[in-house]
Amino acid sequence: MMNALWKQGWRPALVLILLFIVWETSVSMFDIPAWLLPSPTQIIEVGITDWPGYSHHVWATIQLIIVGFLIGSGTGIVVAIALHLVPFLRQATYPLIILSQNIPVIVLAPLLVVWFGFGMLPKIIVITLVCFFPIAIALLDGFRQTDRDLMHYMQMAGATRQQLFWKLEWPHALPSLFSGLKISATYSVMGAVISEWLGASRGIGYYMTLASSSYRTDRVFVAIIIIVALSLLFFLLINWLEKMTIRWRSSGEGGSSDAS
Amino acid sequence: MMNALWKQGWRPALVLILLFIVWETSVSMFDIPAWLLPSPTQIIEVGITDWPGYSHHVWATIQLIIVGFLIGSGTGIVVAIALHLVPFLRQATYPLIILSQNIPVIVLAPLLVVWFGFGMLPKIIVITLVCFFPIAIALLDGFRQTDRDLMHYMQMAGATRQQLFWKLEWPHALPSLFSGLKISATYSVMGAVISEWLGASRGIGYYMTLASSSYRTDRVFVAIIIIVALSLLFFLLINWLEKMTIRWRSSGEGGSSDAS
Amino acid sequence: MTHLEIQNISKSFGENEVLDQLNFSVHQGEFVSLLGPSGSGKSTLFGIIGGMILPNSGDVILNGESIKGKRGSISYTPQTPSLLPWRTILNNVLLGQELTGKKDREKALQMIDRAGLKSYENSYPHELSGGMKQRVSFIRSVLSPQSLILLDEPFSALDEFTRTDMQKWLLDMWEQTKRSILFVTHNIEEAVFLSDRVIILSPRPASVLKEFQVPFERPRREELLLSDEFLQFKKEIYQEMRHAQV
Amino acid sequence: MTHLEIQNISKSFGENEVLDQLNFSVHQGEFVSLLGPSGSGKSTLFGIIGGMILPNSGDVILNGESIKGKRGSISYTPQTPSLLPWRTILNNVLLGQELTGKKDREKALQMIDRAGLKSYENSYPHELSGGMKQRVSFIRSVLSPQSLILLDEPFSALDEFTRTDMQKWLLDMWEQTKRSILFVTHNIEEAVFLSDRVIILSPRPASVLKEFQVPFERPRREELLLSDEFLQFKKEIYQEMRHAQV
Amino acid sequence: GGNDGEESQELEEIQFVLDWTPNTNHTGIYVAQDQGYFEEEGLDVEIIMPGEAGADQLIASGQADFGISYQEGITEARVQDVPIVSIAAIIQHNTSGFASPEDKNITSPKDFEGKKYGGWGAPLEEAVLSSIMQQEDANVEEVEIVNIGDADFFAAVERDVDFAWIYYGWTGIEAELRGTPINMIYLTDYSEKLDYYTPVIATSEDMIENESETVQIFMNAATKGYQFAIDHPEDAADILIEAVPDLDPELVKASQDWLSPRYQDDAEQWGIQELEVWENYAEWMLEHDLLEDPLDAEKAFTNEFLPGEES
Ligand SMILES: Nc1ncnc2c1ncn2[C@@H]1O[C@H](COP(=O)(O)OP(=O)(O)OP(=O)(O)O)[C@@H](O)[C@H]1O
Ligand SMILES: Nc1ncnc2c1ncn2[C@@H]1O[C@H](COP(=O)(O)OP(=O)(O)OP(=O)(O)O)[C@@H](O)[C@H]1O
Ligand SMILES: O=C([O-])O
Ligand SMILES: [Mg+2]
Ligand SMILES: [Mg+2]
Repeated sequence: MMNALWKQGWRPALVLILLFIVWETSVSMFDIPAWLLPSPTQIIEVGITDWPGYSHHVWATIQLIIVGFLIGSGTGIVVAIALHLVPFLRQATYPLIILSQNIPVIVLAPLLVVWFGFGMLPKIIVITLVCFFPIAIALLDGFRQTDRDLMHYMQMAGATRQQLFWKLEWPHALPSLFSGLKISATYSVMGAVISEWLGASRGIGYYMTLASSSYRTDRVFVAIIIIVALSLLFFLLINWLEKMTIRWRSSGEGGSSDAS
Repeated sequence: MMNALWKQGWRPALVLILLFIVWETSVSMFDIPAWLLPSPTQIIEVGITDWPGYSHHVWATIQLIIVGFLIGSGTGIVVAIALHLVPFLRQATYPLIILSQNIPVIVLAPLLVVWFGFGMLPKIIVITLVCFFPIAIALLDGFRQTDRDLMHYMQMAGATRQQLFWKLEWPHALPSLFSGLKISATYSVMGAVISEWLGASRGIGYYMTLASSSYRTDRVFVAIIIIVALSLLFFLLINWLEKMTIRWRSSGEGGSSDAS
Repeated sequence: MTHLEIQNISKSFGENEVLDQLNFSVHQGEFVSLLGPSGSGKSTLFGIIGGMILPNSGDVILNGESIKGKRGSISYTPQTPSLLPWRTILNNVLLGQELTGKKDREKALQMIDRAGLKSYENSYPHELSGGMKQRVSFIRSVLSPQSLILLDEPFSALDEFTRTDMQKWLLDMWEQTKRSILFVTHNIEEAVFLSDRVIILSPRPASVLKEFQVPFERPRREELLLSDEFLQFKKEIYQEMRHAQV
Repeated sequence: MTHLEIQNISKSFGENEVLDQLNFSVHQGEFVSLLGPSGSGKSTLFGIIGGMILPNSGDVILNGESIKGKRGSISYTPQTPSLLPWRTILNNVLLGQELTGKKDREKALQMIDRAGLKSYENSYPHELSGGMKQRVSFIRSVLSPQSLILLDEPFSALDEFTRTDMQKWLLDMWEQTKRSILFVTHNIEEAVFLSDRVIILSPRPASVLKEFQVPFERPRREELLLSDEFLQFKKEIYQEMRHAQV
Repeated sequence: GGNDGEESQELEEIQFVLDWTPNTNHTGIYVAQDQGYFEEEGLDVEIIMPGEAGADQLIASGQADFGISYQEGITEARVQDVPIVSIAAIIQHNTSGFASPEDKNITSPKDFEGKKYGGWGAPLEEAVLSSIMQQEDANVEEVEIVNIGDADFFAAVERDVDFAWIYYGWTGIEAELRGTPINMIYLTDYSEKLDYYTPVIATSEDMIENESETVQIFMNAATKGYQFAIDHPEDAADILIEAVPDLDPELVKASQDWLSPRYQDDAEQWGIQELEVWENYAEWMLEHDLLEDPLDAEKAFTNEFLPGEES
């Protein structure tokens, strides 16, 4: 496991390190002031010394991400299934789904606050809105692409609508589901940060806003790095889950084309 | 064509009309003040009378959307192809791609403006950032799912890497590409609106911000309705393009299962 | 007693007339083979019986009731194996039972063994050869509980010995359970060896060209294949089909 | 002159030993058939010759050069038709030429016609019957320019008449162009009727059990099938294979 | 106006960033543009709404030449080495304060106790509340502070928030227009140190050092603009409405009417800033742990570009 991580990880690590080096040297070469763009070493230093000051923000955001992503992807899956199984629903509510992706947060914010107050709920709603869409679209398209021959067999063999779905369409759409989950996992982190604009007193988004309003660019960058790290971690987790779930495919690809 | 549009369109239209009716009646029933949530009739009225005042904003945003979406989806496609064809690149730059999705606009905005000024460029960059990701992820997953048997045949028959790609993997991934394009088309509209926060003097996002800051909630909703209508239109366009492109599948599905 | 009755079925895909006033029946517990040129409409007919494809006219009667457009009344081996790629062989074999019956792992494992696929229970379809997949698909339909089995060229990818072995096994099972079988094959010998009756279809648009009652005693032994009566009977069918195709 | 040489090829998938020290060759312009039980490793061998699968040991020599792991040297009819679902029949047939040669629409259309698929040029694969798809896949490989053709059970889904017709056509083409052919079939009659030489493989792990030089004159006529020598020769091969499998 | 094309080509291009959306704080700039004051000075000024970009960094980095900022911001920014300088106070006295719907009965800082304050989560807010509540021996611990993020005043008080921090000249006027009367508690009524300059016109140290001539002529025109707005509130409002037609005209007019007399207020000249005000506020911030280091107040602002002042 550790070994596999290393094998997969050294290349991106290398690229990141290279990126940091370029960044560091250009900051010192072009004499960019820290308030505009701090250097990586400065950021890391602040990140380490300030850790006790912001760690609780990180945990708060992680909680929000997890809850929001679970609810958001759950919603996406349920919506996709419902729309797939009930064609009338699909045709009728497609516009509403697109609509949901186009209500700007500045407009939604006051309404959400008036309706749901300043607690967790409006934040979860924002993350859900951000997360469910890529999953729903990808999953719906996955359902639609179910293999013709397999469908034919299942129907001939008397599969009920439900069996057809659970035994054929659902497993067949799993790769598409994971494709959507990967997009959403990444967005859920951003969604959590944005949702913290809806009034939060904790969380990395809150920390970042404060840092930004007091011109602590170095702290802003600490926040960004944490956000990016969280997304990466989350993405990798989904990737790993995909590998665990869709074993029949990944194991097969090695076997059938083992010539270079 | 008109007929087909009607056949597809009456259900969503019905749902939208129902939604408007519910909205209208609840606004008047619960006596919701117009500054919090105006009624549809109010919005439509303002939308019609103010049209000369904001039409140029709409055109400006449409331009931005089109240019941004083209560049953004182009980037997504190129990135996916490059990462697919060059495995080293894929492994090395995945984190950078996720990173690109997690730089909050409030942080990016000043940097973009500092680097690129107040023109078109930083706006296009924002839309591109928003658009390319779903396309790249969906397309990459599409490439990976290429049919095993077909791959085997093509390789046996001596297809070069390029032929394998253009004659097999690319057409095979087209449904996935369209799945990504649909997600991105929707986001590109939102991306354009957000990008107008980067210092604009035209555009529907600009119009909405002004309306919001002078507490003209009715105009804010006019803006939202325009944004949603644009997204819908754009989504339908992609859907139609998909139908035109992937004829072999859609035409087939009717034929192979013509029992109810 | 009549189990299945095909009544005046016609079907065309667009301009392409495939089935033209097709009429025949299968009795309870009967083994009937269909012979017909490639592209004549055999698989289409199976699709109609299975309720997947609606005919343009005519009706399909099972046990006295119309099953036109109704699914789930038959057990089916499709022409291409159609295994679910994410299921192991064992779980693929159990699929038919999952859909319309009760799972019987023991019996499934026995059958996998009998078909020469021992040690492949936990393999995935892409790890099997063409003939092995076909056998898996065959077992799946034999395990399904329906009393009418449709087999669409189930042994076409097998070598002669495996094929003969599978034929014998099929006959054994059929004699024990007395389910009705409708069998599509391109192999005249196989049709005659297995069936009570052989139905010859004309080229497209297909209608019934001729029916042959197979006169040989059961149980049938391999020796029959070399007997003169058998060869003579085969030849008769061959001539009939050749006549139609030229 | 030796065209293709299989030298000591061994291959296993994990624990599963499939090919064991396989050795044989195909001469320039020779027609060689491979007969072997289902699952013995014939398709795997084709994969190795085509450069798709690397053997654990041994080498593949084409025209004196090793083509182990090298692709594009052969023209191929896979066991499953493997047509691109988004291409029409005509464009599927042209695919082989697109990959390694020059497109010849005229010839492609002629061949589609000759295979009994006239009026299907612009259909999509899912609109074709099983046997029709197989013929399309066959035409595709015959149109490809390579001088060695690998055919993996190309006629298994065809009725006897269409099959005989395709066989004759294949022989005609082969006699005109003198490309080398390696042909996998489960039909002993077909193997003997078509080939210069028949190679019998043992059950898994496969090695060459025996080679038969086919003694019949060319061009071969359908009458040959009914001759005593032919039946005798068939029987010999049959016995040899039966022996190995029991 | 009336310059022909040739002359306008020689105009110096200037970029001016607002703080957020255009409003009556910015009227003088729009007037100067509309009335040709900038052009007379040889300037071609582009007014930019920065959106999320935030004006201060843009000004400090030279991406924009001038812009709108605040004393609070500049104080914190300068302590973080951001080289930005205030060159004119747009409004002499702080017009912000804590507003609440009249029916909440919040008329003095004492009434804050037991109520819910809706803010944006900055430590500054608690300090300010604490400062003015101390005057009446009230305890800030008794106030529940919630972060309402992007929600506006009207939406926030519709829910469970009791009071929030607003600029009377815009949000307060809007409340008047809506006929929803509010109680207003101005910061200046309870603490002198909190009578800071908000908003101000700012530029970068670099501009002052290297392009003082441009700064001077810019300020000449801007001063004329604000003077016009002081003298002719209605005309000035019309100019703003014409320049930004998407604003609500009614609100602009009422706001302009309220604000025009307050630009200069009791000062001897529009725009003037006093060292004491800068020192007081920075001190106050330092006392409340809101600043990491003391501010060098003399460098944070200058009056030298106001017309009539000796340069
Ligand atoms: N979905 C479809 N759309 C259009 N035409 C179809 C479709 N399915 C089958 N056909 C046509 O119907 C005819 C009969 O096809 P069918 O598959 O029933 O033949 P078959 O007798 O099973 O042949 P084979 O022995 O080759 O499998 C063919 O001409 C085929 O092109
Ligand atoms: N990708 C793979 N992974 C694991 N095992 C495989 C794979 N491909 C083939 N095999 C195994 O190799 C053996 C030979 O398979 P192959 O397809 O070559 O047989 P074949 O001779 O072509 O049989 P058939 O006549 O049934 O087509 C089988 O036991 C099969 O399970
Ligand atoms: O709303 C934003 O995407 O920042
Ligand atoms: Mg068929
Ligand atoms: Mg094989």
